[in-house]
Amino acid sequence: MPSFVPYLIHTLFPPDTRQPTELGADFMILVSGAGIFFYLQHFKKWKWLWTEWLTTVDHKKIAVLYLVSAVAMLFRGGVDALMLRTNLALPNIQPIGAVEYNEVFTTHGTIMIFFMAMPFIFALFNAVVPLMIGSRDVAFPRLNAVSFWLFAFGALLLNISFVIGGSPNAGWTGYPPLTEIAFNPGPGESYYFMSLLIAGIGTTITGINFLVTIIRMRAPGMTLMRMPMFIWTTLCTAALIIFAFPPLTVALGLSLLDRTFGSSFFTLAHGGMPMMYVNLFWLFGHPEVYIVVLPAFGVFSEVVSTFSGKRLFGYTAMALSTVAIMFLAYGTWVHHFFTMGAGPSVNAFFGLSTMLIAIPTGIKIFNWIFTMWGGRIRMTVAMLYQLAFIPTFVIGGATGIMLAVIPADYQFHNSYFLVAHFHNVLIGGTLFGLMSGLYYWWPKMFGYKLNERQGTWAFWCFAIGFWVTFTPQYLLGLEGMTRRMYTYPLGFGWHELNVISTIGAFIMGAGFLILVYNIYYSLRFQDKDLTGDPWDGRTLEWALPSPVPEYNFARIPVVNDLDAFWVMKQQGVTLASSLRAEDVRELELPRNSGMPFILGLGFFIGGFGMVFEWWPIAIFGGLIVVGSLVFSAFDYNDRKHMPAEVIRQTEAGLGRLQA
Amino acid sequence: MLHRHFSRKGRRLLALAALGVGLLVAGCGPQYVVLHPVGPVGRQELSLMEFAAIAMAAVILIVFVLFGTAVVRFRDYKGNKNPYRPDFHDHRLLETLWIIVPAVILAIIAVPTVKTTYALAKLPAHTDPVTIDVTSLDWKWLFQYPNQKVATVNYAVIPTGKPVLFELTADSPMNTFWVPQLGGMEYTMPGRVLPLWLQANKAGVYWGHSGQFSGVGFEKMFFHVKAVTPTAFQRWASHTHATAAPMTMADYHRLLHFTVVGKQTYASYPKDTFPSVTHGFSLSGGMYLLVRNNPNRG
Amino acid sequence: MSTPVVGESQHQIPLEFANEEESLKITGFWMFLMTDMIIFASLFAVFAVYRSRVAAGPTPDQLFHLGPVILETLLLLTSSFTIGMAVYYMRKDNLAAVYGWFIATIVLGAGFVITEVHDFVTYVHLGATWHVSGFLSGFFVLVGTHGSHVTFGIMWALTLLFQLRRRGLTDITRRKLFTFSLYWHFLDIVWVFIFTFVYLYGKF
Amino acid sequence: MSDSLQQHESSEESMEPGLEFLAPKFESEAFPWTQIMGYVFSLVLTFAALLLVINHAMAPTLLLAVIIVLALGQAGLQLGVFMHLRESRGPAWQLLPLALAFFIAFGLIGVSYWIMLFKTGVS
Ligand code: HEA
Ligand code: HEA
Ligand code: CUA
Ligand SMILES: [Cu+2]
Repeated sequence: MPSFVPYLIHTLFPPDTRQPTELGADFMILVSGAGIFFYLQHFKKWKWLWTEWLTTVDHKKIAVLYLVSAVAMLFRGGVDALMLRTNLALPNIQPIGAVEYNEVFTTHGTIMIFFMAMPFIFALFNAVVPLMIGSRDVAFPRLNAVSFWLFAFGALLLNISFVIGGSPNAGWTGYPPLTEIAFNPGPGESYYFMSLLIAGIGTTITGINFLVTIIRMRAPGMTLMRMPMFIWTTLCTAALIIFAFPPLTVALGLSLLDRTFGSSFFTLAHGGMPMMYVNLFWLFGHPEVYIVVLPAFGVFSEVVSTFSGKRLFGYTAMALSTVAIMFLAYGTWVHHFFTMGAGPSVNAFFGLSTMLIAIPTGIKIFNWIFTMWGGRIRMTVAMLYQLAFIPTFVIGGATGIMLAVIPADYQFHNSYFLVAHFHNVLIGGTLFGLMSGLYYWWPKMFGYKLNERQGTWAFWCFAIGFWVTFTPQYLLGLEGMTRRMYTYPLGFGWHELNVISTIGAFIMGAGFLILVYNIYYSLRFQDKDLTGDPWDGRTLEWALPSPVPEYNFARIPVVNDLDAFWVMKQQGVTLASSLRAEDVRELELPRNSGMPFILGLGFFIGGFGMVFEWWPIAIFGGLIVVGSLVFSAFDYNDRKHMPAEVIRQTEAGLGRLQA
Repeated sequence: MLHRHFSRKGRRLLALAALGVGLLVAGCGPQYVVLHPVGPVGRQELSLMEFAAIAMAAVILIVFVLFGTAVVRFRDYKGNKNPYRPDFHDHRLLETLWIIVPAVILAIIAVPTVKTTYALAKLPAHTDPVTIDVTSLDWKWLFQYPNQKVATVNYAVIPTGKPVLFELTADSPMNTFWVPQLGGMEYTMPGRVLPLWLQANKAGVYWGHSGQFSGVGFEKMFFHVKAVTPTAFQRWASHTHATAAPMTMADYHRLLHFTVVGKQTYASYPKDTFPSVTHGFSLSGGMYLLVRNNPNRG
Repeated sequence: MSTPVVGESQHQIPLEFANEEESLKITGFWMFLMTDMIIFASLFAVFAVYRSRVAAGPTPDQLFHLGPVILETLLLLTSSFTIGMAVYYMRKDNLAAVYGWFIATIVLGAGFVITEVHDFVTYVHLGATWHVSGFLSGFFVLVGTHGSHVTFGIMWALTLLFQLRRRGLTDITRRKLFTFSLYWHFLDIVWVFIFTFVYLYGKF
Repeated sequence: MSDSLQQHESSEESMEPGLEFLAPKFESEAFPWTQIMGYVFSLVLTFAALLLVINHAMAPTLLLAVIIVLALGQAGLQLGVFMHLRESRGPAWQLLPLALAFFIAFGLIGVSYWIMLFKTGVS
């Protein structure tokens, strides 16, 4: 079909994707894809891949899947960031041109928020939430897998846009009318909307899943006020997700309708109103930034009390302030568009509501400090991140308050001051929190610690690199440099600070490389942790062996106090020392299923068809989706039995069964 | 006495850092445009900024002192004599304190914030402002003077010492209109006219830029605002009206193309190119004819 | 399989709640309904803002005819009642009655969808497509989203009917019927707001 | 007999102080009176709104308020009568999120509308 082929090539690989960087990316993808393929083929691992990973519904394995994707996406987003910084290092140098730069900052923001931070958070949720509350799994194990595959295929869809068809290029916020078909022909923005829609559905399901898990499946005796702080933050994050993602879904969906089916929501003509998109986006977007920071707060609360050897200071206030942040998060979204002329009353209202958030956040900051007060601080890598977090986040929060000062925001809006603010909280808050959690829970997930010395090096690179990168950006904002410029002329005095900032970015990059090496090195050389409790932990997950057996708890523990495991250790009755053979009963566990994977694939194919408006493919994907749903409606065989004997043997093998 | 050492080194570092920041900010050159406003709007915004910055510095200081002390005193090393108090995990007074103090600080910031917000929303009384209609186009700025009848592209002339009312709209994706030395920005949005008043008290040329990304030519959306004395302004307007070429509808349509252009001056302009209340909000641009030669892609 | 609930309330707990896992799914379904509620709220917000942005198209008053809308409302309210009856009889273990009321629900729902589609087709024939104005975009998407929820519900109900026939009233099918009824009543609530805020308010 | 995912039995033991209002309530009746009355009331509420509007019974703003109140009544009716709002195994946890959802839903509609009114100051 010769006439068909050029069309395909032109659509899938339009001229602007034939640039050196993108061809390089193509090449790398091909090489690594082929590498993976041959590895699997050579070692006959296909079956292993399918039964152990692609069909798994075990929350601990799903956690690993999330973690791997998140680190990969951190790499992708980080490489994007380095490209941005390279372009901006000096005035009027353009290693990449405007077209590509726009694609790069768009994917950088989108990937970092949706495909790095979110899955990283879900990795931690999945890895420890059921363990911490003393439960055998999440409420809906199969839906949990569905969430992951929707996320994964959504991420894949966005990532292939770089090499097939063209990337989105209107910022992570995707404001219309710039995203309308009139200004943005080609598949890029459709990729953005489609992939976020798909991943967003998965995220919403995750929110529901963890909300129900936490409110319904806590171990006996674990009342609300005995929940570890990480559970509190997970609970509030889940609630935030449930109420924040729907507006995003609507905003994305309506944009897609505008682009593909000619409706008139955000168009220039026909009574369309772009600002409504902005409104809906930030109705989601502001809660979103707390969605990514609350779990980090949770991690820090666990880490600080563990490594200070003290109970969390002001537990009740900590729990209530989390809830307060959750509530307030819904009421501040307009601060992202103070400059859209909604009038002084609207602005004043939202300025004040924004400032209010400082109070519960401050409560947390002070409680962390006073948790350390009178403790004995062990300087592990997880704790180092915590220590770097407090000053960094306070400064980021303080500049946030300056942005909330409405007339000041008229000057700060969309300048590099803003860029510096949000990296300050996103890196100093979220990323540091995730790193802390990574080092803290790694032994629980994999059974060995990450090397602490290398971890410390990576930490210093991240921390120092961070300050070198983003302090100058505050000043750049005061010099009037606006964001999303692919280059800038000489003569504004912007170049000095930009050079410094770029250097800092590369220091962070070095930190990332050390981190990757650290993971590789630790996998090969670190000793196994046999205790299951390498940090002298306080919460229930440390009561289990590492890695945790499939059924988590041979017998569900009874909780009598906050820091349940700590109390048990004090009283000398741990799970390990008290399990008798007759306590072990047969269990029912969720059975693996290929449905989630197929469903995700269906969404992916359908989404791809939508992006290129190839309707047969879109319909085909839709049919796969419907088919998997119908299949699971009729599938009553979703559990499996695990005989008591198997569990006894496992526990005995771990030395945890009394003779 | 490990912690002594640490804190002395820390103090020295702190001093160095403070010096660095101080040099950058206090001795800041003219490139710090936000810090060098030339009109009342920018000045009010700056003074609020400074006020908030001072308050925030206080907050940061408090946190840093507490934090530094905790870290220095309670690290886990052999021979640490500071008391280990694992049951110190509640303190009613302290916890009330760190609700009240931030609340007070916030209240102190909030009051002038709200006041200034309302103040900036109103034109100063007893002044007749010069009105300039601003339309952001891909990727250029069109300035139209409804009273002087002239139009310019990518630069505007304003009188000093008088408030200028900019009426902002867009016949393109959104941008923001920002002249840092005059004051803060506001969006230009299709289908909506937003007012923004600014004033220059000193003659001079001030650069402006768009703050909202709007496609590949966005970086080129610099423009200049030239503030001259009111008489010079009048002279400029009438001179332009008399000598420059008029803008035709065809000219306007050419401006709508996705291009970057230099400065332009017109003696007059077709009405209907700026949405007026009587005309509803429809520009006569006809954007949709221009889809094909869009350079946003490749 | 189902774990008994301790204490006094055991005999009162309907079977769909009696199984811990099935009851988790009911809680989960409530949470899902909340997300859906926010979706509809967002669409209502869009509609509220776009109501007057009619561009060159018709205004709500010119467009709407209340006749078909009243019919739709009657059908949906009645179907909400019938599914309530189905759940009532489910708790009485009366499978035949469940069938009857459940099938009635499906039929009424189908009637609703048909009327609505017919109504939409009329509008489109008048030239009132969603391309014409922000108002029409908001209208079609808000009402259409509800309509497609109902359509989806009908398909779901059909699969459920099939399961009921194969398995009778087990704890799982009961739970499924119960969640379906929640879904259906929820759509009824949304419709009442559409009826009020879109159609009735359109006639002011 | 085997354990399910979750071993512990719940309901009243996990009712924490202050959360008693979440205690579940199950309904059962010999004849479906509640359902029938619910149906009748839902019709009444709907047609009341309809008649008010057709007859332009009051000033527009007031009328809008009244019909929205009627719709809210209808929502309460459906939730209470048909949706077995308070039923649950263990505490009726859906109540809190539901209240939050209503709050957010109406808040977002109302506030979005307020924002888009553009009461911009400069005149
Ligand atoms: C993790 C993410 C995160 C977090 C936690 C925050 C936290 C805050 N943010 Fe930030 N923000 C972003 C991510 C985040 N932000 C992003 C991504 C954007 C831009 C998006 C884009 O446009 O692309 C943004 C943009 C943004 C804006 C819009 C600016 C503009 O576009 O013009 C504003 C304005 O008000 C703002 C304010 C705040 C405030 C007040 C907080 C507060 O929550 C901070 C509270 C914390 C403290 C204040 C410090 C600790 C408190 C104490 C020690 C107590 C004492 C303190 C006082 C008395 C003040 N943020
Ligand atoms: C969690 C979120 C997150 C994180 C972690 C980061 C991390 C970083 N960001 Fe990002 N950023 C955003 C979220 C985030 N960002 C968002 C939301 C935007 C707005 C986008 C928009 O405008 O729409 C943004 C925008 C943004 C801009 C503004 C672009 C513009 O407006 O023109 C800049 C510029 O300096 C920047 C820089 C950086 C840097 C240097 C890092 C560093 O921390 C990165 C560190 C690097 C790595 C971790 C990996 C390094 C990789 C290697 C070492 C591999 C090297 C190998 C090869 C090169 C083959 N970011
Ligand atoms: Cu010069 Cu400040
Ligand atoms: Cu925000």
